[in-house]
Amino acid sequence: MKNIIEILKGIINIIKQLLKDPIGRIGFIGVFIIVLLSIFAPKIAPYDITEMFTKSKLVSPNGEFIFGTDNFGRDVFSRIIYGAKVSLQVGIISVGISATFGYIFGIVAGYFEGVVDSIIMRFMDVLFAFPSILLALFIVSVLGPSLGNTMIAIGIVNTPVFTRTVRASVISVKSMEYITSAKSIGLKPINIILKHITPNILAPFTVQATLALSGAILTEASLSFLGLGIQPPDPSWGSMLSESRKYMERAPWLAIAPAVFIICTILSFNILGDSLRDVLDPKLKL
Amino acid sequence: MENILEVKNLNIDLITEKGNKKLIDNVSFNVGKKQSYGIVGESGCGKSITALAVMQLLSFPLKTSGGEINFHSEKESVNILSLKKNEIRKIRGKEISMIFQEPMTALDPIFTIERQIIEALKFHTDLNKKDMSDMALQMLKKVGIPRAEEILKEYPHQLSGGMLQRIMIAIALICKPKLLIADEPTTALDVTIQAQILDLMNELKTSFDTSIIMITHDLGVIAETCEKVAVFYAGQIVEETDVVTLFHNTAHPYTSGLLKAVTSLGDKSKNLFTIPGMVPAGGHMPKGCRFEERCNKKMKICKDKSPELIEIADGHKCRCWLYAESGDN
Amino acid sequence: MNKRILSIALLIVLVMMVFTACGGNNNSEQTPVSGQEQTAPDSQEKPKEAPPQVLKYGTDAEPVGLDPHTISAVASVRIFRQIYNTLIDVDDNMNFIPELAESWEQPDDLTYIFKLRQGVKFHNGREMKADDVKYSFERILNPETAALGKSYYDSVSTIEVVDDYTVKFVLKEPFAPFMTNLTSLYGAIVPKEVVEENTNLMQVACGTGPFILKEWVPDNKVILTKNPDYFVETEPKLDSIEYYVMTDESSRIAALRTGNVHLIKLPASSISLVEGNDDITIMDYQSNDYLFLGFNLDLDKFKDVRVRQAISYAVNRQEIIDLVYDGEATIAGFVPPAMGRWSMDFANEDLYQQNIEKAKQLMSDAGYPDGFETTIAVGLLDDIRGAGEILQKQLEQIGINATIQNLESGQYIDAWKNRTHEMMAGRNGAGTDPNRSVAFFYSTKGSANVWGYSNPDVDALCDKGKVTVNEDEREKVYKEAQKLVLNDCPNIWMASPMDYYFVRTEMKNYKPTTFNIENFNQVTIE
Amino acid sequence: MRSYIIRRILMLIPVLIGISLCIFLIMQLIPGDVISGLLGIEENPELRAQYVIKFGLDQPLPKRYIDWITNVLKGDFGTSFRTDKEIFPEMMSRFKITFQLTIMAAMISWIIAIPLGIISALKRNTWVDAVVRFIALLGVSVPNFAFATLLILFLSLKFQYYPPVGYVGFFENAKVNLQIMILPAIVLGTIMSGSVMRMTRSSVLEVLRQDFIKTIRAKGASERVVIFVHALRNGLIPIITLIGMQIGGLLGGTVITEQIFSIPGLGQMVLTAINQRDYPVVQGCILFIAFIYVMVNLIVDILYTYVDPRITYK
Repeated sequence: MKNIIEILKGIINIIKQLLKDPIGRIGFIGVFIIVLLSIFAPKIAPYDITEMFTKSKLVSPNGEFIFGTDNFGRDVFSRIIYGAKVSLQVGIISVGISATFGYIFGIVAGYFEGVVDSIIMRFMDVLFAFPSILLALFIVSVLGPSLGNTMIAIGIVNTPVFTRTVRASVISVKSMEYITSAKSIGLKPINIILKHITPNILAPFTVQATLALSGAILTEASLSFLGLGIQPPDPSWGSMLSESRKYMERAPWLAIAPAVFIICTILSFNILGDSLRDVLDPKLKL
Repeated sequence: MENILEVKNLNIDLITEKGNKKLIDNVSFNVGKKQSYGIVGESGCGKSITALAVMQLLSFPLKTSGGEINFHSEKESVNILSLKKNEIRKIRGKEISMIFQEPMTALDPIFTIERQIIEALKFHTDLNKKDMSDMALQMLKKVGIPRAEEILKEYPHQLSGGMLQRIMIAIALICKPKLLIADEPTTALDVTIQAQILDLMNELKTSFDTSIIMITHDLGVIAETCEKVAVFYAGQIVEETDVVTLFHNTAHPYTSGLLKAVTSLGDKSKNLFTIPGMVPAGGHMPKGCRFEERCNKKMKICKDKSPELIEIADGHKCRCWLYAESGDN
Repeated sequence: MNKRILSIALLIVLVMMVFTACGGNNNSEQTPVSGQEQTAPDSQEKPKEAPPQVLKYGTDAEPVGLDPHTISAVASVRIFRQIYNTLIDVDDNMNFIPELAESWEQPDDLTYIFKLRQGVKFHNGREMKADDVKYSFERILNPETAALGKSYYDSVSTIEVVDDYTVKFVLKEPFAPFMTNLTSLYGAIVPKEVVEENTNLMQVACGTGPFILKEWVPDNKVILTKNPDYFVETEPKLDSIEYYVMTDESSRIAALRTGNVHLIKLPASSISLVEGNDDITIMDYQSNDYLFLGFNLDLDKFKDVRVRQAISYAVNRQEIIDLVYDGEATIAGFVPPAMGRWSMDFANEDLYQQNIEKAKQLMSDAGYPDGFETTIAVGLLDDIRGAGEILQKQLEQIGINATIQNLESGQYIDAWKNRTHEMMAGRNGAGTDPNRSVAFFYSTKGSANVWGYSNPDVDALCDKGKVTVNEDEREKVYKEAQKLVLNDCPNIWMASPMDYYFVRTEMKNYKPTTFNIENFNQVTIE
Repeated sequence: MRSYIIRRILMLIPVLIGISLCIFLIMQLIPGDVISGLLGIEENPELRAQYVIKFGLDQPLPKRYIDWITNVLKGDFGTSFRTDKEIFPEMMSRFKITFQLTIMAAMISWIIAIPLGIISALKRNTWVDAVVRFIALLGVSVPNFAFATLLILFLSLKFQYYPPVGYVGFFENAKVNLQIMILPAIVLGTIMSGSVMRMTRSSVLEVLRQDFIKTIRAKGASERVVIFVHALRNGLIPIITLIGMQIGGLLGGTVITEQIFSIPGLGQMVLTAINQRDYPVVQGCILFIAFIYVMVNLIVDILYTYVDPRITYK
């Protein structure tokens, strides 16, 4: 309980520091808005996302349809709002997958080194050597395209990056004196890892996570372009953008809305990542 | 004695979002020709940034906010602070050189020693490559580097700290500057190496006819190398005098404290002497004496009013109410 | 020092390895396919008079191979249909017209005798004779060839070379679609020696057609040049046809707009993009494809005909046409209107009228008053994906919650074959003969009956249609079969779309029709 | 040094084996086989059986893997299921195209990113810096297919321009080749420049904070020397890693751009092969791309020893 309060305090403190920096503020607010959008999507969206207004197909933005309608007469604004949810879900879950595996592999490799390290890292080299979009394409072709499988694919693709980040931090933290002393008083590895090493690698880990999140949203867009992203009728920004390409001249708003939202989201996450790095790891502040 | 450098009322500010903080407050001192001038003080007292100001090497968020630094070379006298960028460049390395505390990081890791020595010559002379190489070799020999020919082709990471500091000295002296600023040149080195480096500097000072500003926190270094000394505390000079007076006729309670801390080191019977408390942080200066809180001789006035740096004997200046005529005993 | 030199040398070797690995091989591999004299396409340097008679066609996919007997991919057929000929062809009214065969007679139900055109030459210069016809069909019928059209000609018992220009086919049993099947490129006439030299015709092409394969650079272009010895003396007018693979739709449009290509094929949704552009005309024709929603009849929920009928009632076909095809499609069954006399009018059938009430009633009669969960597998084409989304929405009205699974082509075919789908939306071609349209997909043993549909009455009608040579009687048979199949709803059929060619105005005398879509023999470039 | 390289190459062996195994196994898992594709919508068990024998699919998995890998080691990647063509020469001619595109894209990204990154570092915390950082972020947040489509549309509608159709090799006709390659290179390069810019900025800033910069200034160096001789050369070291990774990544990451601009590169070849379930082609190409990636990284590591003398390998 106490720990949780501590952690919460820490988070609040970080947020406070973030908000001090004007750029960090933009990133934080941007991410915050997107999170709000995705949570309250059903409340904000004026129409059902699958509702087809057959009489008003490809209508340009107006009072009734703020962002216009698509080729099936569906309200673009509502789909964008829901898209926030889908895109964020893809980002968070896929990063969650790669972060979890990356953490476990990275800790084990970095802490125990030796043979285990070699095996894990060689395996990561193997994964890393695959061109990421092709690997994702592969995985999706094997598992079949769906929201879940897309997230798994992106998650697997990103795992090596996390593993490397975590491993590098573990190795540098491990050589620090307080870890040596913790070892010398006979603490178990698991305790050392959880209590001493983990808090110290949180900074690079968090930064990596925010950056990977934006990468995941982009990868999903690319998969959608190749027809293997999120499946309809779930609107993801990536799939909306890639479907809109055919209507770019006829109905540019179809492309503009998702493009602007993708760019803003990724910008926000990147800015947040940069600022988080400054806050969490003042050494790197330039 | 003629002065080579006259620092007058130097002020240095730290620029922050909440306004500027004064780090160096009206510092004035003179360095004579061929003199070794020591600046001593705890870390953070402003001695290094004073040295950087002399080279106009302060960079954001530090900046000089007043005063003059007059440099008298053979040809002309200039106020360094009023020089343009390209003018100061002609002085840096040529007239005034500097060596730094951390020899391991003070050299560019990706160039050979030779190239880094020659670089200084390139900026200030028109010699051809061969002559420059020869000079670099000679210089390395002068600073006592064995296997100088081989070392020239090596990279900084291949050499020890002592060697690198010698090389730094070689780089600093290769253009035969009039003034050498040594910013804690021995702090990062082993004790035995320290002595070697100091001896080397003493030796070269004579052979190159160079003035030296020796910045250190170590009174031992001062004793070994300097003729005149300024003691810095919290951005001010608190005492300035020749080295003999400083050790035998110490005036300022802070200097006494420093001395006691050193002398108690060798004596196992006493506890280690320390000056209690901390240096006040820049920007939060008390309105009275800056040393008041830690002083063992403090008086009432010390808290309310800041003492001036006054001459208490010939060539001996001190900033303390103990010696002020208006002082209220 | 040594270490440095050594490592520099190693590095150089490594870099060289990488460069030469590609460079070295290129020289030997790239050149054989690429002709030196081929002028670089350059839009800026259009000669003022007499433009080169080169048709540039921006295509959407890479040909898979060029063997007319084993390949059915559109991207391949498009190319080898210019290279090969068949014995006979069919005109827009589905009448047979001569091609390599000058004339034919049918002394009885089992015997067909073809008189070949004389002086027709293969692209290697040898004259095409009756032996070649015999060889070609024997190749198709040989199981080792793995010819796609084997089932088209399985009824052939013997092929007899009467003389150099006469060939006689004897069938095992009467087979009504025989003549129609001869018009298919599955029955292209190929020269024996070329096949034997190359073991197959995947990478080489040598036919009797108006154009000769000159160069095929994978994922890039295919170049055909005029056959100067083509048997129609005045044809072709073009000097060459260049096919450029441009997978991306917007790239194709951009290239057409700027005149870098003359011809592209696009869906209806793109029409508005070139409206008002005087340089581009749109040529449409009724395709003989139809959009369908198929069921897996192994599944309990779809075994019940009432469920399938309910779905037919739930679907609003016009809405699909409006949204997916911009209105440019005809409501159709599985023998679409382009099939002429064989086609039954589905649009006015009761099962084609949206009736949610009736649909709901049927659903609850079948025991699904609240509907059920299912999936719709859809293929890679845009119109199919669009239709899938609309169907999903329309079926919600009767409580069917369908999840869409977009399948890329390999997965689609897999699902198709292994019946792993629940529902499946796609586009099927009806072929040129009703036998294919009906028996192929809906007779119990039909090789494309992937639904698990079986109705003995339909089977009987199919068997009858196959051997009924009298066209009027045959029409009756197939119309009855259509009625039966419609009532069983093994699929829901929706629409037969128009297909479009977007053509630069420089390209003259081109008119695509359902059964003759890419005849460039009269085409000129101005 | 020699032993370092040998050791690095030895280390590659398990990685390459791992890669080949992974590819092989993934290919076995992919649903929908090439035979179904070849047969089209008709089912024909006899034909299927024939194909199975022809492609050796009746052999047990381990044997197929070993056969494949031993042939690959001999430089024989087998023949395509689809076209019966030998894979290796085709792959090489495709690789040349993708390689050219990659190098052009990389160069464009350096031309854009490195100067901007330096300017941004030197003018840090000014509006110039803010603008450059914003552009860099934009670069990493725009999906390249969106950028490519916009570029094509813009050029064709505003300037009536579309690059010549039909890829032509550089040595056949350099002018046409460059016209064809420049747009995709711009798309890839611009997108890539974002991360290079960020990296350059932080790396140069990092160097400028180092002690030795003061030494150099104290020697009387001009800002030009400080930045271009010292800061940049030191700052480039981490950028080299990034560039190495990017070139490696681009070789497989050009798929989408190649598709949009109809460039017959390696990416297109893989994509077509994936769609056609052409196992040997997919296997071969991916293995090859992974191999190149690994080699590029090896070269980068070796390059390091030249740029950064601190790195010594035992």
